[in-house]
Amino acid sequence: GIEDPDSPSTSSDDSEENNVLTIANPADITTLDPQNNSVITTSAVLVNIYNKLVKRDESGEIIADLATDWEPIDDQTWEFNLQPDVTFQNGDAFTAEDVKFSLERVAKDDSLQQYSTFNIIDSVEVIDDSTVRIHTNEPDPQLLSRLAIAGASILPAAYFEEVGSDEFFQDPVGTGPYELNNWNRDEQVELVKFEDYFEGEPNWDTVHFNVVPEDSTRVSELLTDGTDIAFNIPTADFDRIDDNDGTHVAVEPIQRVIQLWLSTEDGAATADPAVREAIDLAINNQVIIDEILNGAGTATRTQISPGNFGADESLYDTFEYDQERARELLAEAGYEDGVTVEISVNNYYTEMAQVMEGMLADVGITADIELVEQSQFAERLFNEELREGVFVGWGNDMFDGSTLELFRESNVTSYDNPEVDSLLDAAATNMNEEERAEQFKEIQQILAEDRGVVYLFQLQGRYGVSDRIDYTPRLDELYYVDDITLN
Amino acid sequence: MLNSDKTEPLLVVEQLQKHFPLKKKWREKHPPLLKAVDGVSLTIYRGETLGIVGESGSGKSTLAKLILRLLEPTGGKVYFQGKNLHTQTASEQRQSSKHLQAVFQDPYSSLNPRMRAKDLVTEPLLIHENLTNQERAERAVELLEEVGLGTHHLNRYPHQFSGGQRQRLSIARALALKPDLIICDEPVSALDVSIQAQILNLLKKLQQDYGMAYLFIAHGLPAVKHISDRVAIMYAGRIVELADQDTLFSNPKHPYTQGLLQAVPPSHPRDRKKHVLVKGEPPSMLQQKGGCSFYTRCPYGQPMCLEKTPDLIEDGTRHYHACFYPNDSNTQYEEETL
Amino acid sequence: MSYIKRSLLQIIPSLIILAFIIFALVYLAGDPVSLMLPENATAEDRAILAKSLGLDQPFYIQFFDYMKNLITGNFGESYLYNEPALGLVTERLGATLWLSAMAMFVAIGISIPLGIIAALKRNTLIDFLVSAISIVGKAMPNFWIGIMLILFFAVTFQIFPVSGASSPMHFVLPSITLGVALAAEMTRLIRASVLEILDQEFVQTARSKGQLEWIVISKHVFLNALIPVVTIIGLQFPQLIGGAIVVETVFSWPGIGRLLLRAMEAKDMAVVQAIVFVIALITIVVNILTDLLYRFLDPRIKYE
Amino acid sequence: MKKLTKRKKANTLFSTRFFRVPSPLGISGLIVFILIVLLALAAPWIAPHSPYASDATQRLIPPFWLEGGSLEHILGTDNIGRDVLSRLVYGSRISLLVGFLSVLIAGCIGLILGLVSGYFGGSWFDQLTMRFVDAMLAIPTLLLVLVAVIVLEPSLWTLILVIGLTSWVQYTRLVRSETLSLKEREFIQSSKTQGASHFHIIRTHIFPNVLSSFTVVATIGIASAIMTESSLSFLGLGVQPPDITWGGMLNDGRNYIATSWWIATFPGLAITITILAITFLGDWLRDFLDPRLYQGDDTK
Amino acid sequence: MNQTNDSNQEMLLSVNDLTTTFSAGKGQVVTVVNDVSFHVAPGEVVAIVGESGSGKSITSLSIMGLLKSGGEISDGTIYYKGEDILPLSKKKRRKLRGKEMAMIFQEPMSSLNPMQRVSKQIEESLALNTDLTRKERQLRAINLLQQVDIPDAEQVASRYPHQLSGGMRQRVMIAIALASSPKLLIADEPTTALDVTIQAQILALIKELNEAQETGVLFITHDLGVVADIADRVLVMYAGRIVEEATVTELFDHPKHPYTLGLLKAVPKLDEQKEWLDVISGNAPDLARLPEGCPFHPRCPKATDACLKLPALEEQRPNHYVRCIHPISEEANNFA
Ligand SMILES: Nc1ncnc2c1ncn2[C@@H]1O[C@H](COP(=O)(O)OP(=O)(O)OP(=O)(O)O)[C@@H](O)[C@H]1O
Ligand SMILES: Nc1ncnc2c1ncn2[C@@H]1O[C@H](COP(=O)(O)OP(=O)(O)OP(=O)(O)O)[C@@H](O)[C@H]1O
Ligand SMILES: [Mg+2]
Ligand SMILES: [Mg+2]
Ligand code: NI
Repeated sequence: GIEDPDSPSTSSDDSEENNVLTIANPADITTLDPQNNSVITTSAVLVNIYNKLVKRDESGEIIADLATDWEPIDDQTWEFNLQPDVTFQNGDAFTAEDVKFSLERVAKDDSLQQYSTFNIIDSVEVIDDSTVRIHTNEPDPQLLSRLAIAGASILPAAYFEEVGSDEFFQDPVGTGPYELNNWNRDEQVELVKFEDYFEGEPNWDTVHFNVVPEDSTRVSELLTDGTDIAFNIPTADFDRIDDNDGTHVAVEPIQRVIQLWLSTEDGAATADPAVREAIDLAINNQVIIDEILNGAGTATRTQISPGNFGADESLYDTFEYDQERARELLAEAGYEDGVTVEISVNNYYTEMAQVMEGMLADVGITADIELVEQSQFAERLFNEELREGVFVGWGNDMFDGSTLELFRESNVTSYDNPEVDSLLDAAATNMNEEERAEQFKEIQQILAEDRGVVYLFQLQGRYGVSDRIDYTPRLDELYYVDDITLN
Repeated sequence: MLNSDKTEPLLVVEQLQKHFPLKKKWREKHPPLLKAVDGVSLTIYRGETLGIVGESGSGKSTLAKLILRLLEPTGGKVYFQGKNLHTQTASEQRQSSKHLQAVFQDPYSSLNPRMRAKDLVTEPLLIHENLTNQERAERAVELLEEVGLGTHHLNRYPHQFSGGQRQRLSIARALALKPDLIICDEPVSALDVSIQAQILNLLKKLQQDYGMAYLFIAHGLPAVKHISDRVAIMYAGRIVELADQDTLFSNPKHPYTQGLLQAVPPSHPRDRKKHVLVKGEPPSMLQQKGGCSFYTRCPYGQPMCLEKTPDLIEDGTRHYHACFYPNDSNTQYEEETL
Repeated sequence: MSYIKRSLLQIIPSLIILAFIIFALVYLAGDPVSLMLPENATAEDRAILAKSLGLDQPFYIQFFDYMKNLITGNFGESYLYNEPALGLVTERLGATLWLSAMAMFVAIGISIPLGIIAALKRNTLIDFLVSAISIVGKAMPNFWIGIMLILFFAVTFQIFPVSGASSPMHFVLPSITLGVALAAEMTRLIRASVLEILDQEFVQTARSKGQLEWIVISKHVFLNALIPVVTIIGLQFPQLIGGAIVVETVFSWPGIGRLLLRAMEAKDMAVVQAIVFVIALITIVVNILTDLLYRFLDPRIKYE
Repeated sequence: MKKLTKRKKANTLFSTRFFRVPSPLGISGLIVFILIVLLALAAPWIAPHSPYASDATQRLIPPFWLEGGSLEHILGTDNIGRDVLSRLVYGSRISLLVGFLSVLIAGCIGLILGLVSGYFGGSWFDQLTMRFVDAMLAIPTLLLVLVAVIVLEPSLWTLILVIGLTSWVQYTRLVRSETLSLKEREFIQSSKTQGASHFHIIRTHIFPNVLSSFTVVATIGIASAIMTESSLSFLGLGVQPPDITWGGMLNDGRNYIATSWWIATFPGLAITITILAITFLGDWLRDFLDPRLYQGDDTK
Repeated sequence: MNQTNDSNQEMLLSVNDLTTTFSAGKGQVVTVVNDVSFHVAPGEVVAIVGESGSGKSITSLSIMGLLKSGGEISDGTIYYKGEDILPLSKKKRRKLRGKEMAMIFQEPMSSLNPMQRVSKQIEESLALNTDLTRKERQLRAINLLQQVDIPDAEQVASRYPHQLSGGMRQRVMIAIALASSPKLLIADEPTTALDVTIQAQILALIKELNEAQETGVLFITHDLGVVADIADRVLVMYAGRIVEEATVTELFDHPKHPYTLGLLKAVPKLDEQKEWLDVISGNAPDLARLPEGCPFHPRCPKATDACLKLPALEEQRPNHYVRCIHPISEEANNFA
């Protein structure tokens, strides 16, 4: 049942095609290979084609997917029982061999972007057709988290090896509820339902992921019923969308925390802790949330928000703001005439950064802002070509405190604290969950005190949604299309 | 007249040729040549006026440009004051250009529209002589007066002058360096009848005062006859007849000259005659395969004319013509009974 | 035929210069190696890749190799898409060309009547209005026009779809957006051209035959005035494609403009050069075509 | 004669040429343009607020005549609470700077190349220049600018340089073709016959005569540089904050067109008006520079 | 010479007090043709001479109804075959063109449509002014070309104008005019751009047309030689006004207006040799700033204060009208 690739804007008027879901995204997917991808908007689409052993539900809990149940055998070995009677979209049966093949592919092939996440897996052992054991190189408390991300997608071993990587990803095959029908680059990804999906027939006949780069155009599409979901809508349009008949705004927290990294290297003004503290105190997080984000954010003093392993909730939903104190601190540090801090900003967050700039100016800190094109931001970040301050939104797809490894010495930030390093080392292989959580909390406290990074707020995902569907955005920003239903 | 003898050669043109290669067509080995000037020889003596008449496109302007070195000749030589103009060094060229000036046809395009009259007429001085501004201003006044313009014209732009006045400016400018020869390429063709006479008189007067020679190119026979000592008739890139003014007009030898003379409209209705016509169109400069180029229009054409190109020969009285069958009696063209 | 041959010969040096400009830009863009390798690659890896790409060679040798590749149609691999760059470009070229063609139609459709009317009503209020409108049309950034058109015609009145490229209706707004600036330019041109023709005596000749005025305009004036316009179409073509880069973003049009932006963001220079080169080639072809059309239309040239 | 000298005195630049060139549009263009330039020069004294000072609590305030607006922010505030009027005033500075400097660069290159290659038409230099021009003409200017900006990193000076270095082609073409036809004019021929040097001819005869059409194209060049900058801003590659350009402002406001129209509309209007003024000014300048339209006394 | 309405009846064309103005911007109006009256009888060749800018072309365009925008007939009447044609509707005026009156222009280069073959341009005129079928028109077009002495007419018919020489183009123009067999032919300097030998051919053609078909010809030129060659009657225009009118021999024998005399004397002649040409000093006036009174007085050797009043056009000899209060006396007229 492949219908004609009609215009997305007229599709919802047509009763026969009511069973088409259209989602407008700002960018196209970059690849169909879930293991060679680190872009979340791509994963958001691919999760509908492929399954993993486990996945997360809306609240972030790990639940079964292709695995029915699992248990640790020892510190470095986990055993998984697999769903029987699962078939790939090409008709091949899903077996333990496929698991072995897929996980070992991503764990061994260092040209894949997900390699560094999975190379901790030493090998996958096929016990029988529906049982596998995963051996890791060292104790890995995060293994389940790893297996829940798109990089752990299961590919059909036999078919893949038969046709080779290039041809496979021309017309990929997974076990997911939808199969790829068509990918018109920069225009549309079209998925159609996979009738033999092991969890039952999927909801939608067809799903369109349309690429609409211009924000206002995306909103316009939503308002004219051209799309059911418009991702990343400008906060200014909240009222328009809510006021419009048949559309509403859905905002839900996502894993992204806006933060300001401040260099602690010698020579930088921000090497002085007082300056860093002054910066933190000068920023009124709530004003940015209320004004720029239209309320779609939560002030925080930590990266690890609730729902993530190791979250220190005392640092969440709070912020410090005290202009007087900030000025005092600066004066004490010898900057009564003001201080200039050079900050690189991902231009995606220009507005927020400019507001912050104004707030800093109020206490006598001149923020010299350099806007960096989104795509170059990452490159320059890794090449350490950014300024002493870095204004960045950082995500956490592992839902784990381990994301704090960012502040380990020799990582991209210049923050260097041996205490943090040793805590991170300990947490990395600590299989005792409670103890590990405590370790993370301690790190968060240290960071909040040290302010090597000034956390601002956790973002919320902003979706314009058609009233004809029932859709609740997810913490991980993925679209599990089959969970979306018609009203 | 001031210049008594007019026998000292000033400009000698020998077998001058200018062939313009045209755009080559597909599969043609050589581009077709347009022989704008095809073997012209003539001499201009000091102080005399040599008139050149010919149909449009017969190569008059090309000849002038060759002499002025605005074009490089394909062949032949031009000697000015005894020196070959086209083999001179740059400084020699500058030197001879002082003595060789020009007045062009179009009074509207021959003056830079953005220069004032005083700068226009003294530009040659700027190029050749180191004068102070004061001196140049003085010379400008003198020059304007010379051509009958007043000091109040000094600061005007060309567009503020009428056609005749512009031509006066051109003449003043040519005069600035007291040249020996002025090439006048149709200097009055674009002017109103009542103005033409003013300019012709001016040219003549200046010649009497300064004794320079003119090469006077024109369309109209009467004007050429009026101003010239000797007249050359050009047809299709060649000189077909050259003689003293009165000889040529009273006793034309070449049938083209004769036709031309008869085509000139009468000066009084009483002289109206039956229309006698040189039939046919002016020649295409391309179709010169040899033979007389006038053959197509000539009432006396003989087989001989097709085979050979007649040379310009002298008949002993400094009357040159290029025709195998010159006609002494001013024979009538076949009468068109219209 | 000789004309085509001549113009083809003439474009060769231009193409070489073009290749040089593009190559120099890419050369300046810097080392692609760091983009192509994973973050943790060693210096040795880099050197090996650089060598395999010929990047250790001096500039002129690299340029020479580059030219050799170009001649064989090899524009390199896109590291972003892992595909030959040329293929990526040709895949999307159609969408952009269609859009440009429609925009050209819009421009012609607007500018010919306006230009002629303005010329015929020279120095009247109508003439003034046409001039004013056409300058305003030129002075408005096209993304602005695009967003406004969407708000009016797609959102408020819902006459045309907002964005995308899947049906003929989808062409309307983007082609208008893209065509407006060109229309403005062409209106002025056509007006001038018609005025010039109107001043020529053959128009009076036609009138003196007792010909109807509208036939005089349509038969004698229009065709003659069209000739300079044809050449303008060729000259304006690259600017149209330049405008498409912006318009495609506003209207989510899946053309090379979008590809270009993607490729530039990612510094995928193979794709960028392929795009520049393909556009340049098309421009050259369009120019030759308009020139031929010009020759076809104008008997003065055809028979030379 | 007395009468004449008297008249002469009245013939100062202003009393004659300036007002006799009959072009109300041109004059209004000139006046608007002068106003804009004055605005740019006097920005610090005119702007009611600092153009950079943002206050998120004061964002999206509409212009004073709308509900919720106040005279404090006559044209309202933008998306991060900056005063639109002040930014508009300051924005004129960089927009004009981009326009002028890039045209200066392009114009100089174009003028020199055009004069030389036109004057020595057909020479190898001319051939080479024209092939270069052909090559440049085949690439859309915006594309070339984009690529160059990406390569060189966007900044005000890169932008000016890049627009300048990519747009000289049109000047070259224009100047060359004018030179080619001027060269055949009789006054040049006559200067040549006087033994004038190439330099003399180019300087005193050709240059002044190409200047007026050059000026027209140059004014259009200023306009299109401003447009190019705004297109680049739209693509996020324009002049970077904190520098303020109209294009950048337009871009800031593009998500607010439906909700807070004033953020984008005023800079949009500013661009449109400036370009209109410049275009009219260009037409007028051409006339102004042309002595032929200077109707002095009729000759007697 | 103001004709009564009766004489308007007999004449082919009669122009009375024609005044044509052009707006020169800013509400300024320039009078380009001023109070011009004359007539053309069937079979008559009337020449208008005068300097460039004296209003010759505008007079003829006023008659044809082809004035460009900005030009306006502000006064006067034009009778064609006894009918006042100025009040006629545009449509009726148009119908007069071609069939009744045709026009040939000065510039043979630009008076033919460069985009159309010669035959089509002749056929257009035939289609508009005759009832011939398409086939007949094609034949007739070739026939017309033969009539104007174009050799190889069939072949020339299929050429484009740029492939013809100036003389041939002018002949094509005459063929176009002939196509509608007009009763009145207006020729505006038809030979100015041509060589003398070609000029003679064209003049012969026009004369033939005039004689053979009784066509009235209004012939505009500034060349007195051409006038002497072809005209029956001559109008001398100066600064938009007629300053003298007479038959051609009368005019040449007894020029009355100092300007006419000046013109006749200023032209060099083949059959006379003199050291200096007689000149009219000064330049033609600018129509926008005409001198007071007689427009010629600043250039006139005989001017007196009386000339500050505009003289009327008076009949000073039989059928010889002059606009001058100091006409040339018989004795002074030593012009041979
Ligand atoms: N640069 C050129 N290239 C090609 N042909 C040329 C060039 N200059 C002149 N000709 C041709 O040479 C021939 C002679 O031209 P020239 O201007 O000398 O004629 P002319 O006698 O001065 O005519 P006119 O009376 O019209 O001024 C013409 O056929 C003309 O087309
Ligand atoms: N469209 C116009 N607008 C304003 N003035 C005009 C216009 N057309 C002609 N004139 C003026 O009318 C006057 C007479 O022009 P006209 O063309 O009749 O002169 P002419 O006697 O035919 O001259 P020529 O011999 O040069 O053809 C001129 O001074 C001219 O400037
Ligand atoms: Mg000539
Ligand atoms: Mg005329
Ligand atoms: Ni061919």
